[in-house]
This record gives sequence, structure tokens and C-alpha cells, in this order.
Amino acid sequence: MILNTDSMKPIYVQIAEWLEGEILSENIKDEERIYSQYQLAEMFTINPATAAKGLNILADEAIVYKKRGLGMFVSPNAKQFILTRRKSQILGQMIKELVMEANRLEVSKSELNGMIQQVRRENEEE
Amino acid sequence: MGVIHGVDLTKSYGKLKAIDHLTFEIEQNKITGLIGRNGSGKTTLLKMVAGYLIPTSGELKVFSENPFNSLEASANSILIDDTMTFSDSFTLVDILKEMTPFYANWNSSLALGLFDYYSLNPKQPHSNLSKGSKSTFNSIIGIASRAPLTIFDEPTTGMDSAARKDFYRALLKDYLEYPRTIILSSHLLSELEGILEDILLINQGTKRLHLPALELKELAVGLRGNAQAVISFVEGKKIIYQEDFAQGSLYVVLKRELVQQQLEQIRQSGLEVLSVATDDLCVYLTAKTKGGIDDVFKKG
Amino acid sequence: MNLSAMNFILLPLMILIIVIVLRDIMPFIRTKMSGLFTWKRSFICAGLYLGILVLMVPILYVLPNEGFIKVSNNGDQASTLSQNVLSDLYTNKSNLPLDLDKQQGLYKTSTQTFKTDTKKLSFNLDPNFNPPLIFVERKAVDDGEINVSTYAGTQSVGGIDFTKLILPPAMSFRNGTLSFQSNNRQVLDLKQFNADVTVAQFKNGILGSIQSPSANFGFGQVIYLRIPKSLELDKGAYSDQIQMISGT
Amino acid sequence: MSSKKVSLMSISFKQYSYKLRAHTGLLNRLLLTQILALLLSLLGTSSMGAGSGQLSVTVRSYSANMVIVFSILWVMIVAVLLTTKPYKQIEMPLVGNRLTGNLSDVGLLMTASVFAGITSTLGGVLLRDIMYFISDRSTMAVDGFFLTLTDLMFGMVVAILCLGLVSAMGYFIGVLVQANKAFAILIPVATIGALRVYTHLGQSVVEFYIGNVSLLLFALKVMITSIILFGVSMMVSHRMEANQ
Repeated sequence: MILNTDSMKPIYVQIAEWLEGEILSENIKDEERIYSQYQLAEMFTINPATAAKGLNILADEAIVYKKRGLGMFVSPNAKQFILTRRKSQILGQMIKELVMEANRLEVSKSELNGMIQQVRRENEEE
Repeated sequence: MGVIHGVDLTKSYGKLKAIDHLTFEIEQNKITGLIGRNGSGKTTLLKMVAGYLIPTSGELKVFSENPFNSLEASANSILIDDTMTFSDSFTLVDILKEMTPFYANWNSSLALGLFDYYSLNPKQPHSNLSKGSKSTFNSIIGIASRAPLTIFDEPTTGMDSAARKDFYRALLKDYLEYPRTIILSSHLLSELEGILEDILLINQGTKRLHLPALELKELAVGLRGNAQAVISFVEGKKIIYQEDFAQGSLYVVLKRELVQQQLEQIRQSGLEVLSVATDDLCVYLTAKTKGGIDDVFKKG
Repeated sequence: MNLSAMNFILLPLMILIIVIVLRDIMPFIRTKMSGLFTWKRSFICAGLYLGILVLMVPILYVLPNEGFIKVSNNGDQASTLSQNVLSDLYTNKSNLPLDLDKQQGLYKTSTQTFKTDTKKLSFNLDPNFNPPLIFVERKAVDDGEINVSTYAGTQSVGGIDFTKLILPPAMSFRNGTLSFQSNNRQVLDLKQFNADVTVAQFKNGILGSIQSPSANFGFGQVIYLRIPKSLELDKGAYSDQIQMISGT
Repeated sequence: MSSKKVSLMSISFKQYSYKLRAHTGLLNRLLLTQILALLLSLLGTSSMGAGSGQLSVTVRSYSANMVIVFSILWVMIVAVLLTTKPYKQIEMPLVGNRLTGNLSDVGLLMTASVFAGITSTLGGVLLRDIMYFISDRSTMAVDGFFLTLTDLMFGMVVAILCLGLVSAMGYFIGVLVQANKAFAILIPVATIGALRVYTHLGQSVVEFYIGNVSLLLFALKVMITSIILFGVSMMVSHRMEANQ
């Protein structure tokens, strides 16, 4: 992954999201050791403090936990937790914006639903 | 723990104050970016830190010692800039060997490894190098020296973008392996922002900001939209930058903390809430006058 | 002495050339050949240079001390001596005949023997010739031979005795006439090695090292003739220069 | 991170060893200068002539004087050059301070003086060897040709001392000029002025150093003067900023 420095999102948030993605795709499984801040710093050419902050976001949400002297490990049910949270927060926020944009473009409720159905169908066909 | 302490530091050349009552502290084993526009006093400050120049007034301590003419400070620091000169008696590889006895932590294998990687001509004298190759070569010395205080003054001048990326990556990797205090000066923040921990922004010899790089990104917020609506929200607040955007439209930049509570409200009133690119923010913070280049044309 | 004035012009000129070499040509060469003169190569050059110079010392000491002009440290004395001898000869004061060969201050430059069958000896001297003194001694016997010896008085410049380098006058004998022809003007280019100023100042003092050495010059040549007992002598126009030495 | 203690002398020596190799360009110039001076010396340095009627005699004197004088000029130029910005700039990437820079310069100048003193004196030997083979010995005075080893050693020591003294003067002048450019005009003006007012000044200064016959006394005078000159140079440059 290449970080997008111009993005609105701070780099550490991008790091946290990338790590969540790794957990979601089960590249890192439950109870497995997650990358250290130094590994992350080297992987993404970022300052280790930035990487640490990304890890801290996950730690704050208990997605990872610290084992003394051993590093950070993925919590049990981390994947489930991420899925739930993303559904409620990220998807919720996106839908909010989607609805706002639809309103601005004067798209009716049924029209919007139709468009969503359409995209889902297309994805299923693929 | 701080490695460099500056208190009320001033350096003047005649009437011109290159550094003007600057108080700052650089912390140990952090990568700090010294950001400022051309002529903002970056080089003067770094040369004082490296012990080349005497402060006109104020106090400066590096490793708790006055760096000017200090052997101790010199042994623990290195300043890499484009004025570094080497005798034509030395080939590039000679120079790398010659540096070895001076710097206690010098990493020869790293120096030669980087040298090979950049495929510079080992038999060439330093004075014949192109600007970019010179910067590249000098940066090898800076990285390999592993000086407890390593200072780079505009290290990527003339380098192509691939070489810049390689430099930042090499510096970071060696920093991870061997943490030390590093100062990087640049007029351009964006490309090195990622590897920085702290940012010291100076303008006309004075400090504008000194904060962790992570905070800079969230320091300011931009509001764009209907001029009246924007004004109603920012009334009475200190505006960092403002620009007439389109007919009846206004773009303002101000500290995020001033409007943090109102952000939701602002969004709902149809204004765009934008994050401000750090580079732009630096430009706004170091602008000599209010407004931008556009004002020149308006008046004309 | 005008040559030392030339040196005064030459030295600043050389310094100027050096300055030009250092100032203008060197940077040009340096940019052209930068990278060529690495410190290793320069050290090798300097080492070789020093090595060669050091090697020159033993070479100097094994060079045979031959063929040089011996410098007489009593050149002035010898010169005075020769003058005295000659004036004695001229005024006929000395006990003669003298063995000039053994006389200090005189150096025999040539000897020649001519057979004569005439009864009379006449002379022919080149008018361009700085007139030499001719001494004539009658031998006790009639052997029909004229023995000619030429001598030169000690000549030295700055202690360098170059008497031996002086060419004898060219002479010929035909039909009872002994002719002396002038050589072309003889030019001698002498060389001497001086101590460097670093050493000289301690030996002679700063002024002593600059002082020019003395020259003893010009006391000309002497021709000594030994003629058969009964040979008639015709001094001709040269009676001033020809001096009979009365034998016993 | 505690900073390591560094020794002044060890850094000075490292700088000296660095500069020795960095400034080989100056060494090359010495060789060039000496070879040129040697070639000129083959012409003979001073001559006198005399003539009488049939005979004209010139005596050419040969010695290493020109090589020595040129070497002295060289060391003077080197000493001044070392204080100038382009030469000081090569210290910048190195560990050190003003003092180590000065000490290493002094070391360099001493080395230069020793090398130039030995080579210029030996130049006289080379000159003799060359003359032996290329010139007619029957016109060459033997006196002074075979240098004694003592004279050779003596000459070297004196040459080295002279070169050292001149380098100290050059360095001192260079430092003064760097401290204040006005000295570039002031020094020549003052020198010429002093020589005008006290006509014998030059002579008495020369007399002071070489107007005695004891090598030991000469060496002592030269060394003390050099130490004073270098010492003052160091004090003057102590507060000077690098790379201004």
C-alpha cells in the first residue's frame, strides 16, 4: 500500500485503517503479533511516532492489546469488532453523505434505492 | 530531554536580523523538520547550531555546551549542506574513507553500500559532480556519519524525485536502526512530512510553530462557501488566511480548535469543511503580508 | 659585472612566470585534469622526487675528482711571484739562466723544437698580437735546434686559476724566420660552485657571500728561446720585446 | 546519549593527516617550482666577466639559491592560502574547531618546510651531478663542487628553519587579512612606510636573524619568532566565524 500524503486523512489514520484491513482479510489472525511501530515505520517510510499513533488508535479500541515485552497482539474477536464498527460508523457516515448528495441532486428515494440495487446486482454478476 | 536549547537567540548581520529572538528546543532522537521559506534564517540557525557562527545575543546550547568553536559539539554533530567542499586530491571513495576516523559511529559498510546503490563514479572528484549527485553524495556522508546530531540543510537540492525518495527512506531506515537526533531543513514540507516527528516552522528569524508533525495536519481547517455564511461563523476569530474564491464565495483558513464545536453545524449550513494541506498551511503561516500573490494583481 | 644586472631582471621575470603558472594555468590544468592528481599519485611523485634527490648525494661522492680546475688558494701570491720573476728577467738582475719550468707563478703552455740550417734568425710578430716578452738564451753548443717554450703568468678570477687553459701562441718557422701569429680571441667560460646562501651566510656573513671575488689578470705570456751558439739574431723592429739573456 | 570525550591533539592530528592528503595539489606545485628553478639554475645564477686583449673570461656561479628562494616563495604562498576561505572550507565536514584547524595547519606548514628544505638543498646536489655530466669539467672549479656532508646537513637545517619562519609570517599575515580585509592594504603600506622611514630596517631585521655565526642561536631566534607568530595567529582566529 502506498500512503496518500495529500489525502484529508492523517497518515496515522491511514495506517490504522490499513492494519484493520489486514485483520479483516485475515492476513493477521486473532492472537497473532501485529507489526511493531518500527516495522510499520520502515514499511511505509514514516516516522515511528506516526506509526505508534496508528497502533494506538487500534489499542484504544481494544483491537490490539499489549503483551509486556513482546509487543502488540490482535485481540480475539477483533475482526468482528472492526466489521461492526465500520458498519455503524463508516458506512453510516457514507450513507449520510450519499443521502445528502442525492438530495442536492434531487434524486428521489426510490430512484436512490434503485441505483443501490443496480450496483449490487452488477457486483454479484462479476 | 533536549539536545539543542536556544533562548532568545539572535543573529544579526548589520541591521538585518537573520534570527530574531528565537527560543526553541530540539528533542533528542527525534527527526525534526526545520521549515521556512527562502531567507527565513534556516541556514543561519543551523550554522549556529553546528558551531560555525557566533550568536549575536541569546543563549544556545548543544549537548549542553556552547557549540561555537566547541570540539565536543563538533565531534557529536555534522552539518550537511551544499557548500561542503572536498579536495580534488580525493576521489569520492577516498572521501568516504577519509571521514571514517573523524566520526566515532561512522558506518563504512553503509556508506559504501549507499555509494554503490547510487552508482556514482568512485574515481570522480567531488568538484566535478552535478548538483544532484553532489547532494546525493553529501547525504551519504550525513547518513553514514551517524553523528548524535545530524543536520541536513536542504539536502535534496537538485536531486530527482527518485533520489529524494531513496534518501528519505535510507535516512529513516538507518534512523530506525540507530536512533539519533536529526534535523532536516527544507522549504518544502510535503515530501518529507512523513518521516518527521516534529516540525519547527520559522519565518524571518522567528518561530511560527513548533509541534509534532501529526498535529500540524489537524491544526487548521478551511471553510469554503457563501461569503456571508462563512463570515458569520468566523466573525471575531483569528483568520490565518483568506481568499476570495468565486463571486460571493470565500475561503478562509483558521485554527481548527476555534470552530471544532461548530463543525457539524457549519457542514449542515452548506459550507465545505476542508482539511488544509500542510504545505499550504506553512505558506499561509509564513506569508509576509496578508493575502497572497493575487493581491498584487488586484491592485495593479 | 653587467651580467649580475641581468640577473636582477631575470629573477623578477621568473617570479612573474611562476605566478602566472600558479594563478592562471594551474586552475585550468586542474579542471582539465582533476581526478588525475589523486593524493596517492602526488605522494608517489613526491616520493620519487625525494628519492632521486637523495640518490644524487652518493652519486656526487663517487664521481671521480678528475679534470677539474684546481683552485689555488694562493692565487694572488702566485701572481705576484710571477710578476717579480718576469721583471727580474727583464732587468737582468737574476742569476741566469733560470729554470723557468720550476718557477712558481709561471706555467709552461707549450714547448716546440725547430731545426735550423740558416745562419740568421729573424722574427715576425703579428701586429694584432699583444706583444709577448721574448727571452733568448744562447746554448753552449751548435746543435742546429731552436727550443721554444711558452709560459703564461698565473691568471685567476675569483681564485680560479685558469692559466692552464690559456692557449699558447701559434708559431711557425720557415726560412730563418720565426713567426708568431695571434690566436683568435680566446673566450673562457668558467664555472664555479658556490655554497648556498643558507650556508654561506654563516661562513662569510651576509655581506661576504655577496662580495665579488678578485681577479688577477693580464700579465701576459712569455716566450723563452734557446738558440744554437753561433746563430745570428736579427731583432728587427722588435728590439723592445726581445731580451737577450747572457749566458755564462 | 552521552557524548564521547574527544582529545584536542588526536583531532588535530587527524585533521593534519587529512589535510596532508587533501592539499597534495600544493605539493605538486612545489615540485613544479623546484624543477623550474633547477632548470634555471643550470644557466648559472650570477656571473662576472673580465677581459684583456686576447682573452675574455666569464665566471658563472652555480648554487641551489634559486631553488631555495623559490621554495621560500612557495611556502609563503601556501601559508597565506591556508588561511583563505576555500582552504578553510575543507575543514567544514570534519570534526574540529578553530584550534584544531590552526594546529593542523601549523603541522602541515612544518611538514612543508621540512620537505621543501630537504629537497631544495638536495637540488644543489642534483645540479652538481647534472653539471658534472653535461659540462666540460676543465672549465669547472673543483672548489665547492664536492659538498661536504656537514655543509649539506647544515644547509638543510638552515633552509628548514628559514622556510618555517617564512611560513609563520605568511600564516600570520593571512590570518590578519582574514580577520579584517583592511590588513591586505595596511600590511604592505606599513611595511613600505617603515622601510622608508628606517632605511636600515630591512637590513637590521635580516642581520638580527642571520647576522650571527651560531646555528644554535639562529635556530632559537627562528623558533621563538615562529611560535609567537603562530600563537598570535591562533588567538586572532579564535573568535573568527567559519564560512561567513
